[in-house]
Amino acid sequence: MNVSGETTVAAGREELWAVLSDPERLARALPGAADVTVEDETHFSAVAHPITALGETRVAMEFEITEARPGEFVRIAGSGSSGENLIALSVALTLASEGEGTKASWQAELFARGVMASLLQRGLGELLREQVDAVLAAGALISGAGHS
Amino acid sequence: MSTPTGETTYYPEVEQSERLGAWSGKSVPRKEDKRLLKGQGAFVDDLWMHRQGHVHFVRSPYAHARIVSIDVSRAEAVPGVYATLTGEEVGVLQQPFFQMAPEPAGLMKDYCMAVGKARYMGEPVACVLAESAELARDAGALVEVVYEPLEVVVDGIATIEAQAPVLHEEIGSNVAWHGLYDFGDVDWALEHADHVVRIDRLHFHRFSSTPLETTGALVNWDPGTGVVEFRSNNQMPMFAAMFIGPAIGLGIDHMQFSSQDIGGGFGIKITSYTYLTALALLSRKAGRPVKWSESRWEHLAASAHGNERTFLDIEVPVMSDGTILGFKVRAFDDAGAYLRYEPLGAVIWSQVVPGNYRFKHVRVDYTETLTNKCPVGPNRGYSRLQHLWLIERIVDIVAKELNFDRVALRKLNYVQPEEFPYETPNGCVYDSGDYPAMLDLALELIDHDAWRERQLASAGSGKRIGIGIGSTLDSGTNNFGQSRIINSALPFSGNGEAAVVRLDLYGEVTVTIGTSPQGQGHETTAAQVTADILGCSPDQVHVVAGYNKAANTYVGFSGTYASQFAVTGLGAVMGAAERLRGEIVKVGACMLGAEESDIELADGFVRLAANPEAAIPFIGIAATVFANVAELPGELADSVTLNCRYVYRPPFTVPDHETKRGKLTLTYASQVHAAVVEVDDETGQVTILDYAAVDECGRKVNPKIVEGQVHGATGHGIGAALYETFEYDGDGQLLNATFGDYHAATSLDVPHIRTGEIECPSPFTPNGAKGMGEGGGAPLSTIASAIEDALPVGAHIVYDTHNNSERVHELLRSAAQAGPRGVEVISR
Amino acid sequence: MLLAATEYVRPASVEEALDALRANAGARVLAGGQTLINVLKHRAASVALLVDVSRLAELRFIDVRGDGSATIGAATTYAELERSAELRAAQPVIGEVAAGTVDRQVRARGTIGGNACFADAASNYPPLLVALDASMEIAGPGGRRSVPAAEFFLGLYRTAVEPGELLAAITLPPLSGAGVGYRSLQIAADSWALARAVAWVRGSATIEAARVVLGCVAGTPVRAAATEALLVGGPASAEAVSAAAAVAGEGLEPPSDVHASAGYRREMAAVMAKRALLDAIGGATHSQTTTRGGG
Amino acid sequence: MATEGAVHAIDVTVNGTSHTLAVPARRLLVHFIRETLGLRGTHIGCDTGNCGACSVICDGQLIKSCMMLAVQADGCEIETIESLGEGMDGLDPIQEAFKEHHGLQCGYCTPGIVLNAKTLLAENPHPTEAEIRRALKGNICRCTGYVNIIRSIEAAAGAQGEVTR
Repeated sequence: MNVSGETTVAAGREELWAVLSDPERLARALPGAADVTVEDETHFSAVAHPITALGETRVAMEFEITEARPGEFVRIAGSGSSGENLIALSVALTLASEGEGTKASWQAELFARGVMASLLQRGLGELLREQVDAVLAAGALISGAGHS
Repeated sequence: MSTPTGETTYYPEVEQSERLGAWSGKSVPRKEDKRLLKGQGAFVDDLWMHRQGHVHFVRSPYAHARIVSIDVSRAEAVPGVYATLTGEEVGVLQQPFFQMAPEPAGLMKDYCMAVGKARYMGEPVACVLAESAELARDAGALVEVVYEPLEVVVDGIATIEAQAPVLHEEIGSNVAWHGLYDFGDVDWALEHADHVVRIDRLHFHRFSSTPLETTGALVNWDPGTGVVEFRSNNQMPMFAAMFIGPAIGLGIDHMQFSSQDIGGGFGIKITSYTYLTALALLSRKAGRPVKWSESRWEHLAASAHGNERTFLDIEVPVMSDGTILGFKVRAFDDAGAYLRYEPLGAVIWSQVVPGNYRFKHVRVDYTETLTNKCPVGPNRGYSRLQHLWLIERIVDIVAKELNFDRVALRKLNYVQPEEFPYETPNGCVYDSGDYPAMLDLALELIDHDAWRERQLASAGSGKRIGIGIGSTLDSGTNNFGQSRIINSALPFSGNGEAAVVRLDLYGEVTVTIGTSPQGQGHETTAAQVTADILGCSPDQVHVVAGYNKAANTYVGFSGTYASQFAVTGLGAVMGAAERLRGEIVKVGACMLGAEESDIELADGFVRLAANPEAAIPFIGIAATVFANVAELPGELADSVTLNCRYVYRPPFTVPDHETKRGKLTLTYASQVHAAVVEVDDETGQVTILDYAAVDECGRKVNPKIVEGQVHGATGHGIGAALYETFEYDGDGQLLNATFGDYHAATSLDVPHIRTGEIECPSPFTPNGAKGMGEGGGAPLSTIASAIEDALPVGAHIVYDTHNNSERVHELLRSAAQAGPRGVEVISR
Repeated sequence: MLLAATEYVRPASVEEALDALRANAGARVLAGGQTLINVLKHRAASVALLVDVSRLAELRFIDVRGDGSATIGAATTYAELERSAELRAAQPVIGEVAAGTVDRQVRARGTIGGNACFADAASNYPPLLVALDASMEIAGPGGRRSVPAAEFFLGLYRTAVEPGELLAAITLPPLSGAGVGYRSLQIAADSWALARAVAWVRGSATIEAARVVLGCVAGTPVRAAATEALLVGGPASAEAVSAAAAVAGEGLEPPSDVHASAGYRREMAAVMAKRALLDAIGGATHSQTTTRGGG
Repeated sequence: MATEGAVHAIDVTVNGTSHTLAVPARRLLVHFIRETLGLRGTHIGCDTGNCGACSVICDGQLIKSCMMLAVQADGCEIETIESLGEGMDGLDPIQEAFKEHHGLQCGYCTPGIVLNAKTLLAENPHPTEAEIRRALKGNICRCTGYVNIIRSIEAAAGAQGEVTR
């Protein structure tokens, strides 16, 4: 499925981009990420533990920064598994300065495979939207621009 | 009412038994019910064996992927895990399953688990055997499978285009079968018709009757004897054996099948042989009995689905008086990823080429295709209901476009009562029926005229009323020779069923049959006809519950499918009971010192018709033959067994492969349904306000059981028409993998169903009965018809069998958009 | 289907429950279990410790006060809400929605607090609680705090209940003559909702105050602000509320699924809003509960 | 992962017999009834609490035993289909009505539906057809189209002495 969104965070465009294109810092921006391993300047893996009212979900993901244009664009691809299900996504973020802050517009393509494709078909898009917003908010903090 | 004069020009004279009547024809309460009501049924998940292990299947989350590697080491390391089995091993241990398709599709290599490649989401790639089911699932999560995803194709028509990914390299394309069915002269008809109605596209969706009990089995490969015991809920074991045996090198004598109570089948449990094969291999590897119970999501994603079919470029020649000459169409049937009963569906629809109508010219260019979806299997109304829905859509659309009254148009074109037995353009013979009378009765049951008035009165109220009609056929007792129409090399023809009726040591009458019932009440109806023939009460007849290959008799066709029990099953029971009766009379006459012609059987006694006091109870006959035999003359003692087997054989010949003509089925039960729906103008939500089902199935053995089958088939049709569908996304993921998203119709969804009675005995069967139970999918036609009737002028035609609120909402809106309506009329 | 290994404890008091939740980060509250146990069966999420509060009297009560306000313990079952005569008198819609929730088996065990905390977009109580301006009482290590329903639902499956806390009770202000309408469009006669609207309207001839809340269209219940703005100060007439409802779906990005596209959900949200509003100004202090789902 | 975790001792009375047994937390009540106690009349049909084949009576209320953990039944009184009718062969009036009116076919959903009818008639001795349909909503039957199930329940209600509707 395709999901898109737009968020403005109180962080400089260059600084935010620097976080999003740096596996080490990007991994730290993932909500509840653990066991982070940075392989090189474009690849890292992490176990995400998004916690909802449903309980804790363990998603082992491998990420790759597949495309990056300094200061303005980054495309992050991720794939991983949660139990008997697979998740694959590709998020393209375009950054534009907006006053002191940065407006991030993003489009994502999301695949869920396994029984989850049916079980979470109403929710996955919304969950991804929340995750991306959380990453951007955390990214803004990490970029040293204080809180949004 | 049809008079069966001249039926001998179609089939040899059938003598109908005069003994039936004391019990058959009556709604005798079912013998099965006590145990089922008390929770004493024995369903497959209720069975267990010493040392059994529990099985969990690891399934592909991809719809199409190469399997790079499978690592089971972590799973096998779990304490309590007995064994694992992977597709890689299966590729060595199993020969590909026998294929009924001719080459190239016949070259398909189908295994019990994915070998090298997974071709639909949910396909098993490995399985784990452990001491508990919980543990097996835990360990299953540790099986590491590396997949290389491949391009996915889910569209049943696009899949045969050049750029589509090929599922089975050995076939070289995604075409499973193609053939032209051309009867009469449709080109001449289109040329000479006053009007030609052209319909762009009609789509029959994927669904399943989803039995409430999922598939399961307890399988034990006995290392000592080499006999493999399959305790399962497979509903056609002899068919399953035909696939399992050659695949893993087992003779029929080394396969023991049994089932007692089966929690619904509807055809979906015919193709479970793939799982039975995997379980047999796992049992041999582990040296243990293995038990598997399918979860609901596994059942929905990876058991079997009903056939999905798309009809393109439909052209219908119509005369100005309303006579419909026939039609031509291109049909694409989507078989899913493998052919496990297919391509039989590619011929079975032709049992009902003209539906209930006198169409003379029909051309169907039929293609069956392969896609990355769950393989299809026979589902209630199998392959005929798709075609019958097409025909009913054609009739309604012709009526609407050419301003004919739908009722009058049907009556004009129906096969008329006096025309039975009626030969169709492809040589099938409709045995009997009275469709106009059934239609009148159905309309009377819903009070058609009153609803027409309310329909007018409701204009502008925001609630639109629609009235629908559906006329269909339930062809029963297949001639398996029709398989030669799709593959001339197939060695099947005719049909039959076997039964044994015996008088046991203490005078008990015991019946065994080759069928494997799933709720159709065979124990009861078999007891009714046996009681009639032996002059006793059904309570004195013990019909052995369920199927057991070692104890029951069988033939290659044995099983419960294709609306045929009342003809083949009871035909066999009647034949065997008659033979037993003959022996009882012989022995009784000897013991009473009378002529056989002086003997009558009544109340469980053999007695002199002239002097009922001179009587011997059945036990006296049995005790003499089995334990006091010296009192009988030797030649008599040698000639009776009191253990009588009979095989009923319908009078079929082999259909012609070239012309695709032949007698494909023996009986034609018919259905005419009528419904009133209310459509919410703002939401598109459909509510059924009234529903009537008039089903005709010849002479009824047990009217209550017949009515129950009508209710059930109607419930399935209504569920499919409005709520139940299997939809895949472009990635081949099933979006209805639970009963939440696959909305099985509830008590609030299925309305009260009025039923009407018309009886047209079949001249071709020994008891005048026609098989029934599958129904012809009349509700699918009826609901589509009713929704279309509710739509505003100028709306698009109802083009799909499945019409949820959003689709109906689109149809409602289409009227205002003045876009294409999916139909055009060319008049001369 | 079979659950993954987990642990279970049945505390004797809310205090003990909070201790258990604090002691184990992987702990989750188990009330009726009519959703959570399904989630565990599908192994969609893992729970290390189930803290069963379903029997705690402290969480299972219905307290209706003279002014028509009511406080309901979070572990009160749908069946109890359905049966409560006082509630029917003071806050009829609560019991009517309960009476229509899923089926009688689920109603025997499912709880209003569980429904709220699960916070599924199709759950039937969240939009109602927002429309009624309920306040949600959350118990935590530091005692209890109250959160307005409008601020309780943070996102799909996420609420203001923090780790280590639990929802204790729900307090409903008096209806004081306000009309309430509750409408859902469902799959089949009575299954999951595809679109849902709840309308709360005060004022007879003229609408003095209105809350219109939509369900099934986002991760949380959504106030139809534009509709509310058009309503307030306007006549309580069918024409006026219909016109106001027409804009209810604007700007929404509802989910798409196999049952309904985003566009259809958006359009149906407006239709349900209109019907809920008509019910509400019909003066009925309760909904026409042709409306079910969630749970 | 493969650990069962601690087992919990539970006291549960099933069909009048009290059992004190240890169960792992993850054990569903339906598996406890079927596997541990060997009462196979309670069935499993869907895994998601939609079908009601696993319905049993818990402290007088109809519940789905696949939506409850065995540990949660501690101290509860459970009635399963095996509790109805005298001895091995006796049918109670509701069961008789189902037999008389052909209210079952394959029989898989039947135990849950009979228990549903039992609790319904206890709460509402004279339900209308609409009330019966609403009560049955949580029990899916794939064979009967519900028509004869409703007839059977109406007849059972009638047999209780007064007319239905």
